[in-house]
Amino acid sequence: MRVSAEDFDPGAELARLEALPGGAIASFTGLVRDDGGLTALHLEHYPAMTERAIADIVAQACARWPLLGVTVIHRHGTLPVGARIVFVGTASSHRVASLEACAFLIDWLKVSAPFWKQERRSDGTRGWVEAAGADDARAKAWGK
Amino acid sequence: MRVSAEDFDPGAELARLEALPGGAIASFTGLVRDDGGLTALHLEHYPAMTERAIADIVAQACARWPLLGVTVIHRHGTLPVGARIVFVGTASSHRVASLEACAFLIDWLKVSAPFWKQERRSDGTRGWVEAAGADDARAKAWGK
Amino acid sequence: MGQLKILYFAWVRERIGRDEETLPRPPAGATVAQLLDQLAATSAGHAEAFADRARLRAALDQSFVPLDTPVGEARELAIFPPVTGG
Amino acid sequence: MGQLKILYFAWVRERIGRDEETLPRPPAGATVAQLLDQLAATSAGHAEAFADRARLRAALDQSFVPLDTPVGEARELAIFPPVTGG
Repeated sequence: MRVSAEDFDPGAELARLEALPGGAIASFTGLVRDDGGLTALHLEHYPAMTERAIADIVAQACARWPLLGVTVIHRHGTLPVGARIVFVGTASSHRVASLEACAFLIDWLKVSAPFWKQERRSDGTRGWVEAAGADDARAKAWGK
Repeated sequence: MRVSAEDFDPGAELARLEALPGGAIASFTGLVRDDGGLTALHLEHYPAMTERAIADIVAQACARWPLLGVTVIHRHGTLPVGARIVFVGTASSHRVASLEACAFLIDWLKVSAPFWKQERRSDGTRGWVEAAGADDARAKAWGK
Repeated sequence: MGQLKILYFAWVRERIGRDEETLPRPPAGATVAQLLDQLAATSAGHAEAFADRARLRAALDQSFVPLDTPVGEARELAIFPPVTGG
Repeated sequence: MGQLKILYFAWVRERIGRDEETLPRPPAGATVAQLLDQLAATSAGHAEAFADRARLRAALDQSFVPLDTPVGEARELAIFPPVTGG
């Protein structure tokens, strides 16, 4: 688990998970998407809470699925269009466990990791991204 | 989409999907798992049908989710413990679409791609892997 | 008329001892299951491979079909166990 | 007694014009919402930031809490909009 301004290498992260004995690796990578006019996202976070929140989410996933390895990387700072923001990787002996845990982790990161995205647009404007109700609903669908 | 005896590089496959404008990349990699005594899996397939079956599964996924890119790689031949067998990668503008399509594709590959696994064990025995009813049930749960 | 190529995979192939054979196309209306009955009489290997139909799957011209499907104009029939790829 | 550190993030921080401030710990039983009422009286920025409580979230000692939670013995309170990471 890492929270960092630095970029990361998804291939190297997958290789680390593949080296575990599980045999089933799922991953999700989120990048800054060009929605027309966006130049960068600035990610602010609450450092003292972030590590705790992510460790808590990972512990929930490990309690729920038989995981052999979990990698969560979340960047902060100013990230241009096309930059990687977040990576979740899971390793298990069971295909379904790795897939479900990966989806669970990214859904929960969306609603319970203390990050806030600000859009920086080519016309010079800045605006905080509003939380999507759909993310909340999807995270709640996992139950507790 | 590739069916090949050759190994592949999941990092390079992810990089190709990241270069698309979507921003949400999901992947699944399946490896030969050491279950104690296994030395290799031998994968037999029905070449004339494999390409058609995988193209059909990919078309179904593209009809169902707004995907910008899909990569499916399935190896055949004799693969030692730890070797990669299968890779599914999906790129979309939507996190949920990439995650769901990735899970759908690997679930359907399990039940509708014409591959058969034979276990080769350290005591010299060989045995064909029996299909798991759970895989059928999971693929059916996606509906048609 | 014409020919029907039959392919076998995995333990079906092993029990029969060959990976393909060619037959004259069966009469109109004949199903895959009826063809299996006919083939089961040709050798002990065929009989053993086709003994438990619940463990067999079929494809006509590279598409999965139930065993009670008529062979019709198909040129290629494949008989195999449930798939275990992925 | 003791002190309570208050942290602000995203547009809450921008409207208030600072990222943290320190207050004496409020009386026993006082809730986060009551503390926000008190802070809203201290500046126009606070008043604007706290005007729509439905758009605010809070954490006490780095754990999310509803706004009607008593501050209790917590040492750090954070006020921010709903998170948008991932």
